[in-house]
Amino acid sequence: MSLLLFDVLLCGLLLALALASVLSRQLSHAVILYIAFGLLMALTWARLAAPDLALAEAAIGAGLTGALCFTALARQGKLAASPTLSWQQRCWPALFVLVTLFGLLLLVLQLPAKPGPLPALVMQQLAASGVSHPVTAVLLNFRSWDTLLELLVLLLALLGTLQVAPAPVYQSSWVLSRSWSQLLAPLIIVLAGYLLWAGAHQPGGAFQAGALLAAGAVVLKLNHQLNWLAWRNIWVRFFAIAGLTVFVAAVLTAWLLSGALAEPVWLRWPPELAKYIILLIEIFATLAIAITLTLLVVAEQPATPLSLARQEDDEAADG
Amino acid sequence: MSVGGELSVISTLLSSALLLTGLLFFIAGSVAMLRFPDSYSRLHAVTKADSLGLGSIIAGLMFYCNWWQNLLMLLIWLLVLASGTVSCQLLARFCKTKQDQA
Amino acid sequence: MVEFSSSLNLFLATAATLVAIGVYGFIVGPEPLRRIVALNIISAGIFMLMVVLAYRSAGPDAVSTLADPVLHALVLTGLVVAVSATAFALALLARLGKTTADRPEEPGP
Amino acid sequence: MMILLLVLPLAAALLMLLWPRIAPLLALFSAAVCSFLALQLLLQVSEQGTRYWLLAGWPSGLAIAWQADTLSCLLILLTAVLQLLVGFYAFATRARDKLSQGFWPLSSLLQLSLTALWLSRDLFNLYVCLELLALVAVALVSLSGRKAIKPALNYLLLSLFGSLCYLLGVVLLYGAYGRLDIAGLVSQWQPNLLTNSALLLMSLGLMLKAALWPLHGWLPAAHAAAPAPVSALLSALVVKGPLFILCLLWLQLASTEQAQAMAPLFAGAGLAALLFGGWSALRTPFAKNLVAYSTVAQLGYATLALGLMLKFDQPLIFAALWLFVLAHALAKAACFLAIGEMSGTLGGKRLTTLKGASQTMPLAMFAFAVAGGSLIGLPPSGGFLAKWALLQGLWLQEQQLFWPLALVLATLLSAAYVFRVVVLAFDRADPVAPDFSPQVLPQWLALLPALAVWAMALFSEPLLLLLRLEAL
Repeated sequence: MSLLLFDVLLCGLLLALALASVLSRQLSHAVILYIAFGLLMALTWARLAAPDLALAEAAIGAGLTGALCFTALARQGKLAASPTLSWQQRCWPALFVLVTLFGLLLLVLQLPAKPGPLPALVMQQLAASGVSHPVTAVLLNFRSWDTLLELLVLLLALLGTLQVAPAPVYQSSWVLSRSWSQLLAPLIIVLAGYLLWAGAHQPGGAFQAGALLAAGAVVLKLNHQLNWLAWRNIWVRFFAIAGLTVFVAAVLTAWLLSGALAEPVWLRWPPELAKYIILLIEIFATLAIAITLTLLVVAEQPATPLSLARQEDDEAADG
Repeated sequence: MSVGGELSVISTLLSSALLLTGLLFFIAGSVAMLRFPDSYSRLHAVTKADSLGLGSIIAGLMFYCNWWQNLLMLLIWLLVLASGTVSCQLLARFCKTKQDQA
Repeated sequence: MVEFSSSLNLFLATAATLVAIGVYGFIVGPEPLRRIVALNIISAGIFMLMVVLAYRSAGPDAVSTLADPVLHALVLTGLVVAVSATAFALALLARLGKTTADRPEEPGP
Repeated sequence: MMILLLVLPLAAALLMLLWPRIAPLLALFSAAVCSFLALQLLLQVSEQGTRYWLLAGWPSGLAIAWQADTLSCLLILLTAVLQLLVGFYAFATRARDKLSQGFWPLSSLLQLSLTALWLSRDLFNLYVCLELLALVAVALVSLSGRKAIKPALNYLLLSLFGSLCYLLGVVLLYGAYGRLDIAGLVSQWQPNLLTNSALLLMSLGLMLKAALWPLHGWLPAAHAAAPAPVSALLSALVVKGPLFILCLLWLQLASTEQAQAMAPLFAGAGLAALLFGGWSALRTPFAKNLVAYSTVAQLGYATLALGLMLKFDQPLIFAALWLFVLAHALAKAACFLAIGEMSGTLGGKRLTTLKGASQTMPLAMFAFAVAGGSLIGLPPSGGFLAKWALLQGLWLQEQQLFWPLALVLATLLSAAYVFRVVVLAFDRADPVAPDFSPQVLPQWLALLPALAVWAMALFSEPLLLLLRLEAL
């Protein structure tokens, strides 16, 4: 009974925060409420037996998205109140959404309760996958093609951001916050290493570790540390794509190794090597994710030729 | 962590009292955050009340956990304390500079 | 068992309502930043639906048997995709804000 | 071979990020090799039949499923060849158009994401491919600087909303059947409220992303704001990705009753797109917007064909659908390149800039006119081939007078907007500066796809045979 009470409270809070975030008059309130919403989501994942997601959500969903939204707010300059909408502008969408909601409720409540065939299949094949944590097995072995594409999505977001992002608004750094961020750095590295290592047999893995590292790097960078961490540095670029490179290299190597078979299978890790391959990919993916996420949050104007046209455009505007 | 059944009556009472105190501080801090007039007093309310609230909640939870978990919780509390202090100072400085500029 | 299923229905309904709230925010807006937040709320609703489905497949004693790992992996992928898209959208938005802020200073054509 | 088609563009893109200096070379090289490989694959598949893969060799359901049928192979080939052509164009005009270096890795990634999409037969993997495609497309649009930011943001937000609708549908299906591969879902498919709604949700998202009427609002602004090579890629290829998934859903997953029920909606939306898109193209004062609205109209043909296919279940109409897509891709690439070349050289975005273009830039104008001929459907172009297949398919059904009449009306409209440009171009040219010397190579490159679309008529028999082999 107490658990049910907890659930009701959690769901009520989630809904209230989401609604308040959508309806709030000031944009800054909307963002703050959304960050609180993200933290509660992480709690919800933990409640729903999804610790992997709770870790990822806390780091990515609440932390980084929040930082991103705040950066966007800061860039927008003065915090003006939102334009007020007439009741017609609010009523008709609300009516439409209520109808949609009714339909959705009808749908989700009649989803069958029986589990699909896949969880059993995962458990059955888990031994051959090279890792003992099923989520990692799905991510990096059973459906590794999804993961490769996902790393690509991340890289693409970075490429797009570097193209368009204006120069960041830096506040001057302050001794206390700088030394505190330096103090935190080793702790974060240790924790990220632990998460990465744990991913093979328990919740954790490349994304969580990468996101954590990124959070630490963002704090350091906001305090004018880690000046080498910029896209114009070729080593940074190298490590930003290292996850994908190692992934592709592993795929090709595994494919060549299995060449003895009549029909080589793509993305198939040799069972005896699977463990090491997955670990290797995860290490480099962690680095790549950390660098990419950091650069996404504190995107600086690159001095590389990546966006020559843009800079000329800006100069033309200035002149 | 469901070893609560083995606790003595006094421990249960003590831990409940601590938990309730912590909750009270949290609620007070949140209400102050919403009601107080300017940034400084809000900062003051939030950081102090929340640090104390978290501390007593952790103290209340310590009755239920083993030493390793207790150590971790203490560490978490310390981290929250320190980062709360730093960010409070940062925000206050920011407010001050803005005020001076205006 | 009754408690389990009523909890589940509660979470399912919450997920659906979150999607609806997000859709409302996306339609009504009016600022782009709020639309982006609304999109994130929709995706949170969908992910929640997935996680509840995963939890349900594990049955009432979810502590002993594991929830559907495939769905969890899909949600992880979805989370990363969502944060990437959000970051890009926010970068575009920041650029847009800068462009509109610059405009008054430009000499009119 | 299959693997190289994916690994090559990816590796090329990664190398380009490290060494931006050699980017154009790498992009062109990978596109060229991929074109060759895609041709090999098409020949192999058309001889030996469709190939299936379960990635990494895991049992079906657990693994991501791939399928290379003749249609997929044809689309892969189209993607690679257009990529190569547009790459050459971008290389030839890079000095004048100040095209950012960012174009090269993005174009390679575009090729990769499209190839992955044509192959995939797994609903969630298709979602990831869609997101990848959307991000590449938006990043490409935003290459042209400040004027493109607003359309790009709008495009991204709507596209994300579309993806989320699609994802919700996928989740509902997973909740109902517990699997994601299309083949597995087909075997358990039951028409009920749940599958109906899932299909509708997914279709809504895909229609938004494919800019099918009435969800096309974002397309003209985004496509017109992009640099010319990017517009060509977007119009020719990117909007076809969601359309392909839409066809997969309705032709493979949906049961006959569901398909029958949906048919009039698609056919109606297609017709409305044809009329509305044609009319808007006739009214807009900007050259690139005209071509973009024409994309909306031409997508109407594909939607109409999809609707009619669902209604009559006639293989010829299926062939017509994809002939439309192929012909439109080639013709539209030529149109955008030609228009981009003309407005780049003559300097101006308005349609009136093109006045007298037949004398100042005859080659580019010829390319536009030839491609326009295919858009109208003049024989013996690819557009004509598609329309003829559609009419033939309709002929085989009795009592169908309405649709042929509608097609005639749409053809008249498209003829009107193409001739609007051509008439302007044959007006007397304003005197040009004495040092006026348009580049010749880019104009030839614009002409190439236009000629290819007319050459489709030469290969009409094998093309029809390839596309009729299997209804997906």
